[in-house]
Amino acid sequence: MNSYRFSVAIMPREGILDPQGKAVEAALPQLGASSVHAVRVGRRIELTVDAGSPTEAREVVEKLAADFLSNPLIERWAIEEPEAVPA
Amino acid sequence: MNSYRFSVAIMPREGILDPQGKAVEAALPQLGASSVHAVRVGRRIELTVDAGSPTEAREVVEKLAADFLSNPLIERWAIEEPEAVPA
Amino acid sequence: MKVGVVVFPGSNCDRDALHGARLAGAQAELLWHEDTDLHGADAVILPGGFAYGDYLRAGAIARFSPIMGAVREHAARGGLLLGICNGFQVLTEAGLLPGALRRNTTLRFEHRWVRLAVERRDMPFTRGIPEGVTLRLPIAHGEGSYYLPDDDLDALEAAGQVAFRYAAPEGNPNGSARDIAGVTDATGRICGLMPHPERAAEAILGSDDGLLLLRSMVESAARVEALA
Amino acid sequence: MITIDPETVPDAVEAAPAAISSEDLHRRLGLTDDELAAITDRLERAPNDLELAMFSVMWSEHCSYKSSRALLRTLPTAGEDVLAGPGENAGVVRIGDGLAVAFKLESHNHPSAVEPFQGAATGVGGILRDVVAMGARPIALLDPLKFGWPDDEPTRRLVRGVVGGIGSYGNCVGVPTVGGELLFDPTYTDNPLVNVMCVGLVAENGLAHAIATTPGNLAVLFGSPTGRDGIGGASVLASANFGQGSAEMRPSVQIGDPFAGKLLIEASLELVERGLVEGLQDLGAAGLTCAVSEMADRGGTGMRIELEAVPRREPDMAPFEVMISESQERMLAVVSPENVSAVQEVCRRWGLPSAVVGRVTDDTDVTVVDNGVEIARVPAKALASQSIEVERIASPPQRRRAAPAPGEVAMAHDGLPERGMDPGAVLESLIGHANLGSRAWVTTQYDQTVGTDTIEGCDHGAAVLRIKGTRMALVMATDSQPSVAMHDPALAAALAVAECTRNVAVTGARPLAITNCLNFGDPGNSEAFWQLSESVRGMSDACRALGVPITGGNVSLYNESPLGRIAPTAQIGVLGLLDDLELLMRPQFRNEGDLVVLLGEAGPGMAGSAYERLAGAAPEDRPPSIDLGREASLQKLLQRAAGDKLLNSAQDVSGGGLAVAIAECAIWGGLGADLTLAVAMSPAVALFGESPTRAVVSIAPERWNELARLAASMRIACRRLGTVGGDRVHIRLVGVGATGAAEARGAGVADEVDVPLSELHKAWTMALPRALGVEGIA
Ligand SMILES: Nc1ncnc2c1ncn2[C@@H]1O[C@H](COP(=O)(O)OP(=O)(O)O)[C@@H](O)[C@H]1O
Ligand SMILES: [Mg+2]
Repeated sequence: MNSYRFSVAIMPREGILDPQGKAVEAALPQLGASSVHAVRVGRRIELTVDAGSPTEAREVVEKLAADFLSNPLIERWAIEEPEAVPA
Repeated sequence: MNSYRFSVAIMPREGILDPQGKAVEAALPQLGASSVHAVRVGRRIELTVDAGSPTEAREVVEKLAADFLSNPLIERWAIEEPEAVPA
Repeated sequence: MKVGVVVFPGSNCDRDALHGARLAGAQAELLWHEDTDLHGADAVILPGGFAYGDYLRAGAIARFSPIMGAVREHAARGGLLLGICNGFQVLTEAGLLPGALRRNTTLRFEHRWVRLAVERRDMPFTRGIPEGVTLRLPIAHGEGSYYLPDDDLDALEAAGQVAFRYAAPEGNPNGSARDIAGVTDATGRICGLMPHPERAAEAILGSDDGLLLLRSMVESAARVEALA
Repeated sequence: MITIDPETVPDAVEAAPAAISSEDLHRRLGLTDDELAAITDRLERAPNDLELAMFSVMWSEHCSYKSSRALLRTLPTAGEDVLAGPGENAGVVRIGDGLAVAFKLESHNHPSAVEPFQGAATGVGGILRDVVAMGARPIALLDPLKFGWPDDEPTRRLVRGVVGGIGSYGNCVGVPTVGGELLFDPTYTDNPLVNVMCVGLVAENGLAHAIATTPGNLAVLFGSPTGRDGIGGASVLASANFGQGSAEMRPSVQIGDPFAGKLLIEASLELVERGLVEGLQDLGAAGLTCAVSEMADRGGTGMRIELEAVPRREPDMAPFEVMISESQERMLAVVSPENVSAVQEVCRRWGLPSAVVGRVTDDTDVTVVDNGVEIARVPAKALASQSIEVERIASPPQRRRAAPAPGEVAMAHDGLPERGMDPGAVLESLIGHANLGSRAWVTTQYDQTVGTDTIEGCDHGAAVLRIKGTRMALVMATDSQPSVAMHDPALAAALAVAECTRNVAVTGARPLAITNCLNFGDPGNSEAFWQLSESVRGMSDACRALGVPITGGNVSLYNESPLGRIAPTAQIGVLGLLDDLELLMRPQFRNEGDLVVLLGEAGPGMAGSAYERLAGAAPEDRPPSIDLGREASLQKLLQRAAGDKLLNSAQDVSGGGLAVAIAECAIWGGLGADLTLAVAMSPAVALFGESPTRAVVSIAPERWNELARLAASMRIACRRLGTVGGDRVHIRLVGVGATGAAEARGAGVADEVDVPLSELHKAWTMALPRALGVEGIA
């Protein structure tokens, strides 16, 4: 039994209005960052799975991401490389 | 002038209470996912920068992440590979 | 005629819903989320609050709770099911009602008095609401912006499943698609809305319009009971 | 200065050097040499590091009240209906029908300055638990807030964060926020005041107490697991033990978990209702150390803590970290052995970890045991009731009156006509001022109606909650007078008590008791301490004169920023009772043709008024004075008049003066007024002066004689101003001060207010959004 760390990215679906992203964009000019655009704000979830193998662990995370962590009607999800975890 | 897409991961600092992660973790048994633990919930922000070079673009994002997108008192941030953007 | 009010650990309008159901003339009792039966309730209310903290997504966790099995069966049997605010969010997450409730476009928690246009009066929850009457009720939520893709919205409206819309003068407080404040399932026996009828069930609280809705529910349930 | 008082230096972590030498450890923990001596004296030996850490938190200003305790002893706290006063987690007063109300004001100023959202949220959580610790169910929150001028982004960030944090916690736990205060003043820049008042309902015979009386009973810790939250400056110990850099690993910012808070409230109340606990105490400042020592000290017992039994959130916590951690959402219950399993079952049902962490002993010591080894033993009273007291020196400031500039009219309490202003324009700018306009932008972010008891929420004077199953209603208000306090702290505190009780009295209710929060600067500064002691004097005098006891409160010192010390702020909170909700009197005009009547009369003194902030101060001017005897009569009069159903509306005169009070009655009622005001001194004083002991009421014309007679019998001036009606607020000024001055001036400036209601309404509505630079909230 090993432990595997994953991170799941959950973002608003394209075409769906993202008020948070809009709010960030609206603030950018005052910050002198008007070269930044197309901002989307989503969620990032890190978790550890105990499993027999990486694939087994990944399956658990995929199921969780699809059935629980995200709402398919409004969100997309993707599983990211553990390396991507910030220090 | 090119456009570069980045994603910024913003996570609660170690040692700082993460009520969201705590609540998700508490629910996992009900979902039959008790093999999952150490859940941390943060934010993921995707954005596009217009800049002359990748490094130039990255600098803009780093400044934004440090000064505006994250709260250094309770959060850490990391810039992730554009590839990591979910479809 | 008995109304069951589900209590999730983070429910905070459970006692209010109980009070409202009683004002509407029903017997009412609280149902603990760990229970697996409804103690013979003829109608069930999922009350407002923050069921399991709802930090992830309102209602996301509640749909997996033990009591929801019994709630689904109740609904499948054609029992009346009302979701108020967080209860509405739970019902959409559980797939018992169409759509999703997203963060208010104002990005704020909004507490205000709104006015609801009643789209249909031939449903168990609206039967007792007189023609031409709009309902004045309070909202209190951060995630009440109703969403459904446009085609599905057309279908929803065509099927007459839009029960309530935000109306003038206050209008749409949270950016809900097509001003939708409440919807029903295809049978009209499951209803969810963001505003709080139970908080507007006595004139001294500023309005008793909510009582019209709660009474409709109680009387409809009583009718079913009589037939059975 | 390094201190581990979270109220003073929440992020002292950074300030703490890594390596320390044990002989000055106490200083690094914020203890003076004298205090170390006093500790050694009480222990009859030198303390070890853990004991020193425990003392350092318990002897902090925040927990020990070492600078203010002597002053607080002078407060009038007796009252026949007082069931619990200062010394308990919250004051409790009897209201009849076997019911009692627990209530208290608490501050979370410094945490909010560091992290506004979380600081404010955890502040709400903390005061909620104080009320719950009395066995009461929280039913209302009020949030008096103070910020610098909101014209810069940092201050606006603070406002958004604090308001969001308060909403996030109160809304989630389902306690309505029904009132408070929002005041902008430059002295609060970088040092906002976040005071929160919580009111709870409890059966008289269902009161809980924070006490451990029976040796052999067990201490059950329940709620969130313990982490390294809020350890702040004490991290010097960590860095001492774990070496360089580790201090950085000790975050002092606490995160609120309202969901856990809600579970804790429900579990605690169930434990009390089912009589499963002997004592109940929240874990606030100084965490476990404070809870354990206070409960033992109150019961004259001791407490033995088994450290390894404490549920943890993080690995490798040092004993001192566990003992002083301020992790949120925790409570400590003292339980007889046979009830322990029942108690833990209640916690499990509410999804809360719980553990037996200790035992009540018959010695009077707090003993800490780690894996069988006793690592600390301290007399409970040395940490609690007999902690150190510090004598502070109070000295009034030298007032240097600037001589009037050559040719300047140094005429006291005046300004208006001579400055050539149009009174109507002044009224519009006052009603549209950030400090006087509608609070809707803030209050729409608070759930005001959850609980289905809110009769009056935010925005229209005092808050009113009905009590189900009775005819009674609770009436609550908060007030403070910082700008007057800059001139005269004692007067300001008295004015605040008077205004706050008057807010309650205009509804027809009877003020029952007062809570307060004393927000001041560094008590080591003799002027700051003078401000504190003067405020306590003024507050006490007013409470005695009005016959209202003080049942609790809080003291927050060291409210200073690089810009200087905050204005002295004695924050007052009043709890009132309306015996019959039917008799509730509201402020807004009700009927066309009603008579508008002014009760009481204007006195001189514009200093500290909103008008002064607008028009500038006259150098020689003073604030208005108060006659507490007359104030008491006015309040009686208002209660009597409401009780006799004489009135159709009642509104007290306060910020912005008579003109603003009238405008509010008109705006809220959607009815104008046509009035004539006899001006005795100057139009400015008559229209915009903030002298106390006045109210604007409206009555049916045929009730005039009755009201006049009643007022005369109580020696309160009672003058007809005109009638309700129309869509303008029209106030004609007549008499010496008005026309006289105008003629002398010979200018064409109107000696009347004549403004369309719609314009007043717009100004009032847009005041806050404009000041904060956000879109209007209709
Ligand atoms: N300004 C004050 N007026 C009256 N009582 C006060 C004041 N400040 C503190 N107290 C009382 O001192 C006791 C300790 O206060 P505090 O440490 O804030 O309690 P807690 O730790 O439970 O919040 C409480 O009973 C409180 O009511
Ligand atoms: Mg306490």
